[in-house]
Amino acid sequence: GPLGAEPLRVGVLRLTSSAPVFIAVEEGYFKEEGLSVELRFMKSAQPVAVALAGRDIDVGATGLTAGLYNALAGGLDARIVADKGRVWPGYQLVGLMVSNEAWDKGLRRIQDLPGRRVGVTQIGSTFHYMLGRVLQKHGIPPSRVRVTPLGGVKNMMDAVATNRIETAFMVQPFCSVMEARKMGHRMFWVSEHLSYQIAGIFLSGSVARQKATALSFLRAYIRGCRVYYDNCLQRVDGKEIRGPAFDRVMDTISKYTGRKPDLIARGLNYNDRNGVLLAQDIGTQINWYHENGLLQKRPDPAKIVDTTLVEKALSQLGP
Amino acid sequence: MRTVVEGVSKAYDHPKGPQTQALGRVDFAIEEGEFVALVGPSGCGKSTLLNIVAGLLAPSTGRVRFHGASLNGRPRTAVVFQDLALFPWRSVEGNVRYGLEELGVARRDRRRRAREWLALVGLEGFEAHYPHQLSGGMKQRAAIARALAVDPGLLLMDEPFSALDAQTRMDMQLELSRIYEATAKSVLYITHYIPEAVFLADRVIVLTGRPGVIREKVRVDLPRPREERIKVEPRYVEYLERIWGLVRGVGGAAEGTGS
Amino acid sequence: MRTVVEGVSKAYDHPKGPQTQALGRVDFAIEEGEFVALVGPSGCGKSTLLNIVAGLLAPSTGRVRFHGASLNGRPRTAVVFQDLALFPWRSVEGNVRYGLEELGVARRDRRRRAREWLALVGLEGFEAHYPHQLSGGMKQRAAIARALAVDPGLLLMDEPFSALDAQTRMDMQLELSRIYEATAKSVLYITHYIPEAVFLADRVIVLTGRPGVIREKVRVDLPRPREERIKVEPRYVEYLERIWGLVRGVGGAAEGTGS
Amino acid sequence: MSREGTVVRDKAGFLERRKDRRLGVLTVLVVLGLWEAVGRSGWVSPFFLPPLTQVLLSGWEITRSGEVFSHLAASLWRIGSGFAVGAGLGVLLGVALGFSQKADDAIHPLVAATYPVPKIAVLPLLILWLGIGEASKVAVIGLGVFFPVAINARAGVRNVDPLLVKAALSLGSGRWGVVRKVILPASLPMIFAGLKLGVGIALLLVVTAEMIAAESGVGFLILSAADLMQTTRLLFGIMLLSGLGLFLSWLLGRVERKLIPWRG
Amino acid sequence: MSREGTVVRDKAGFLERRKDRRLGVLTVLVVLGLWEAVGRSGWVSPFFLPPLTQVLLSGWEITRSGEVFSHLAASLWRIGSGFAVGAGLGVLLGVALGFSQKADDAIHPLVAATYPVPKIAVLPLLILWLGIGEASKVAVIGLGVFFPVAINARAGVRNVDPLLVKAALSLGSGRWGVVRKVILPASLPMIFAGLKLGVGIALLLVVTAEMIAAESGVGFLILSAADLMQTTRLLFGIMLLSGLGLFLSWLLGRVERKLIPWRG
Ligand SMILES: Nc1ncnc2c1ncn2[C@@H]1O[C@H](COP(=O)(O)OP(=O)(O)OP(=O)(O)O)[C@@H](O)[C@H]1O
Ligand SMILES: Nc1ncnc2c1ncn2[C@@H]1O[C@H](COP(=O)(O)OP(=O)(O)OP(=O)(O)O)[C@@H](O)[C@H]1O
Ligand SMILES: [Mg+2]
Ligand SMILES: [Mg+2]
Repeated sequence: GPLGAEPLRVGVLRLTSSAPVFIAVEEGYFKEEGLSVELRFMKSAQPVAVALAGRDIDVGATGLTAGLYNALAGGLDARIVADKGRVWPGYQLVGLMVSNEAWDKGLRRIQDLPGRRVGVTQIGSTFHYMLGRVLQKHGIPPSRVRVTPLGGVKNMMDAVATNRIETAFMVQPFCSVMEARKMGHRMFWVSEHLSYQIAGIFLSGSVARQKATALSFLRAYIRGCRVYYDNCLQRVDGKEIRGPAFDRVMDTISKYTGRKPDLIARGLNYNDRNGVLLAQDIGTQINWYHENGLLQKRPDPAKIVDTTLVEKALSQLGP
Repeated sequence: MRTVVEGVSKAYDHPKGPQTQALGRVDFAIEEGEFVALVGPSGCGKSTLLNIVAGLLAPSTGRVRFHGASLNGRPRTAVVFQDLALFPWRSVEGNVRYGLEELGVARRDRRRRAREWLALVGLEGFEAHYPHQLSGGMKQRAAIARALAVDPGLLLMDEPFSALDAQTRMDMQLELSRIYEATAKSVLYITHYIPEAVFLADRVIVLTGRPGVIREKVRVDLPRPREERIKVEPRYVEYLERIWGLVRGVGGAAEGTGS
Repeated sequence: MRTVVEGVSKAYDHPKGPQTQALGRVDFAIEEGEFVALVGPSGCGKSTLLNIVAGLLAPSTGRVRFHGASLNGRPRTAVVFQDLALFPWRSVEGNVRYGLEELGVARRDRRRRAREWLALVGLEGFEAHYPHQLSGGMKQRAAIARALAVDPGLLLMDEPFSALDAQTRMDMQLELSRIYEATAKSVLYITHYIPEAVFLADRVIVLTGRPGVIREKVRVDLPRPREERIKVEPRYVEYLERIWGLVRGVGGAAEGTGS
Repeated sequence: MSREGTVVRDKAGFLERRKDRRLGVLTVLVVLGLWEAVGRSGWVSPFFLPPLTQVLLSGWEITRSGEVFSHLAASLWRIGSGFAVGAGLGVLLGVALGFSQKADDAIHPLVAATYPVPKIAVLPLLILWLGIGEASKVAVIGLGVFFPVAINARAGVRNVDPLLVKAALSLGSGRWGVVRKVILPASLPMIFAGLKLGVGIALLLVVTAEMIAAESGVGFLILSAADLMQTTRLLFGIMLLSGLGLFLSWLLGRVERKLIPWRG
Repeated sequence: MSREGTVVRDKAGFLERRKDRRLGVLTVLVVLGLWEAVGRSGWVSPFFLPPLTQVLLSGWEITRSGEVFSHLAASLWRIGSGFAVGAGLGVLLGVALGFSQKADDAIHPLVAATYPVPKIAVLPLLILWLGIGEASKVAVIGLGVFFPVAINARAGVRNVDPLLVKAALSLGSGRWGVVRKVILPASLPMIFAGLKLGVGIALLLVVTAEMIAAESGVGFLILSAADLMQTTRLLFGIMLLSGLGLFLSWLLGRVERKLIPWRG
């Protein structure tokens, strides 16, 4: 069980979007709450859910994929409680890259996409969702674009750069890297079209029910979010304002992700300052996945989302 | 130990085509301490019969029984196979040691006994060789040493000297004779060389062509110990001629007349 | 075709321990159409020599040369191996056909010729059997048919009749003799059975014990065609005794006196 | 001892093999039954191990809709071509390495070094060379099949009795005749063991191959079900793959018995 | 024909094997040289194929920092234990199936059916049963090694000359003695081919195993390098894996030569 002397096991990916968790560990916020937290690093969203179901972890922090919703609909006992990263206007996290060849042949606008292939990591991944929503906004039926799973971001970059696929999604900083090295062209940033709760924190059912533990965890987590936001995400007139602890935060992220600080700084993703979840977006996601046949059963958002814990934690923390 | 072969026959199945009736019905006994030689034309079922007696092949009809006191610390039968069947992954000495290991002989004794038997068959100096490094006759002698080493109640030998030159063959005959007389074990001995059958055996069983049945059992009343000079005795020559006649009477080479 | 063996010797390496000097230096020739028999004690290097002549083993010293007209449509040599070396995945007929295939004989002829040779060695009815379904003597006869079928310039036979019963052996000797006389091919024939050497050969080469060197070459002046009754002629018996003496003079069975 | 004496029993009887198919069917049924029981027992979450019947039900749905057949066809094509290429080249190289010590000296270290390279890591390179379409998928499967077949063929050839090679040489075979008529048949049992391993690997790798740019196939079915955490579909996909495996190894077994008639 | 006649040449000389290590080193060097050349030529972007020297340089960095050794140690432990378990059970089952037709009838269909189940798909189940720690990783590797070893051992046993079994029986061996003293040595060449395949599979699977929740290991190195788009590190990881493969197959080769001294 997660209570008492036993550590709270947190399944997390080595990504920049997990920065609040890393900060809370490094700055000792969990300790101050009397929590001993053990990070379990996973390679993708799927094993996080598996580990949660197998009671190998108590908290998951990863992307909100169709797989997770399927697991929740299939009886995985967990609650999505907090934000862990959004696609947000003004912040450039994910872009659609076009291969040089396709670009030269005139593939430059979203309206040109029908009939072309778009590389994503996996079926039902967040990339798949973003593509679907962007197309939806432009009134293009999803069936007219060939969604092509490529397994991983490295494959996606390789495929675009070698003209093996017309387009594929890419994350920062590699969108910029590819442009700089003339390995492809960017068609758009997803955040130009979409506000999207891409990742979340979810608690196993038993932790969620042990309110005290859950609140301790969230308080520490929110403090991490605030440090991250205040030092890295502040903007004035669209210009970055770096906080005093910026370098320290970069070092922390670098320590956990293995990426060089200057690369991290080029691809900082947006997290809510208070860890608040875009609750209604969860419903939108579930609907879209369901409509597109990626969710067999529709989980009840009311049962899988719990925003009250964060609200309570916030009221305890103060502004 | 007495061995009784009762109504044994064998037919081999052949996937395409008819069965091969290898051996007709044969009945005979090998008395305790008796040396029985089996002669008969190629393909008449001698090896088949020997395998059945060794318990390595199920007869189509009949059965084989052993009677007599239990054999302490030695196996009921040991076989010198026509195809030798030496273990290619064991040295010559390792092959001879095999049966001793299975009998639970102490490690040191195994080595000593294996070397003794190898010396007896003229293979000293080749203990560490592997079978593929031996000449045909040497392989055969290694296989003989392997069977003799376990000191069985009944020794089954399938043309054991066929690959030996005349001189070595005579030496080995004398050696086998000496061992037999010293240990009084029973022997069933297949040979296609009639002088050898007469020289060694107490009784010679002559089989007909395929399917082999017993044409005649000839008791060889020659004094023991058998020595080389026996071969010039008139009685010996008489036996030779009699058995020659019986074998010839069988008819064409591989063509059995049945029975 | 004339075959010349010049200063050939062979030593085998042994990873642990000293080399085995299998064969000393030997020099001899097999004239066109000559039948040469090779006798000598077990392990004296007969098979080694035969393999060298067949081009299947490199000699340590010396060389083998062939002289004479090219052989149209037939191979220089064919071998009956002491260990037979039948292909287990081919039926008896398939084994005999092998060499004919390699010679490019037409498919229909291959079948006919294979069956003819199998009939000659008394294996009709067993064409479709696989080697493991044959008796020891039958395997040997299949191997003989396989070598004869290719009609080689020089036939190399390593104790080809050792697994045959006396009657079949005599029949096969006569058959071989007949074939030899009809086709006038050269033959190098290893046997440990001296009467057979004398009966078949134009010349008998007697080797000493290991390492084998030539003790004597004996020309056998008996009339051809050789028939069974030759065996009672006094000259035949004289040859027998002379060669017996030469072989015995070698000393102990496997112990070479060197040279 | 009794008057009856001891009757000799056939100690080597077990060497004679009489196949009994019913036993195998029985074990498979028992395993499937256990699965159903565990799935229904509630010991494990149905999210991980839904009962067999539920899996079959979800399978029936996509079978009825015909979807399954397009997946099967796509995968079979990839497996078939990959297997053919990989096994063909594997036998060729394996025999060459087994036969020629020179070739072996030169190439075997390379084979041993490249064999453990994870196929997933090679895919990007293959895509670079062969494009994102079928060719790179077939190539990945071919690569996977290639190694076990080559390694087994090499071992098989090295294991051939040299005496049989000598017999063939003495009967006039050239090197090529020896390879074709002695070495190949003699190493067939080992090559077939390699092919059986290759079939399994091909089926495994179809999942890897269809990780990239596949829009159909059993591997695609399995992967997308795994990504979507649709356990019933996932298990149905695995059952399909197993079924394919059983079918292909049965097929190989038949071919083997045809080609190796000399052992009982 | 000339007066000299035709000198007989040794047709079977190629059967004698004389190993020449230098050739293998040469080929590997040539391949590495080609890699460097292609990497420097600019034909392909260094993002896919950075030149060898660059890869070695990045390797040298993590070697100097000692990081590599912790990765190697972690992977070696997983490979070692997985291999030991899988190979041990594989030999046991393979020999049992090869020996007893009954056992084979009962179990072989199951083996053929479970073999093609993709290991990636089994991982979630293993995690559920064994937890997310080392046990599930070792189990996946063990499973992967198990199959080639079992299949080859089975084929090896079925291939044993029945005459040798008869010889052993006639010399007083029981079933167990036959297995230990005849069937095992006679099928060793085939079992070793299976073990060699197993080594390769273990190395492949360590990447799969370290796909979930690993914090060290060569597979982790490769996968995280791919995530981070660090091609040089990725390739260095693959080279490490290859090196491990070479080392382990060299080791197996030595053991094999120790255990199979009867072939030259
Ligand atoms: N492959 C080999 N490796 C090592 N030694 C060998 C090899 N083959 C034969 N020998 C040795 O060479 C010697 C001669 O062997 P070879 O087979 O030529 O004898 P042989 O005259 O044919 O004897 P036999 O009449 O018993 O068949 C023997 O001492 C044998 O141990
Ligand atoms: N495994 C088998 N399968 C089918 N037929 C067989 C098998 N073994 C032997 N035979 C047949 O049985 C008959 C007798 O064979 P067996 O080996 O007993 O003869 P043999 O008397 O020992 O002959 P030889 O003196 O030639 O060794 C032969 O016709 C042979 O073809
Ligand atoms: Mg016999
Ligand atoms: Mg010899």
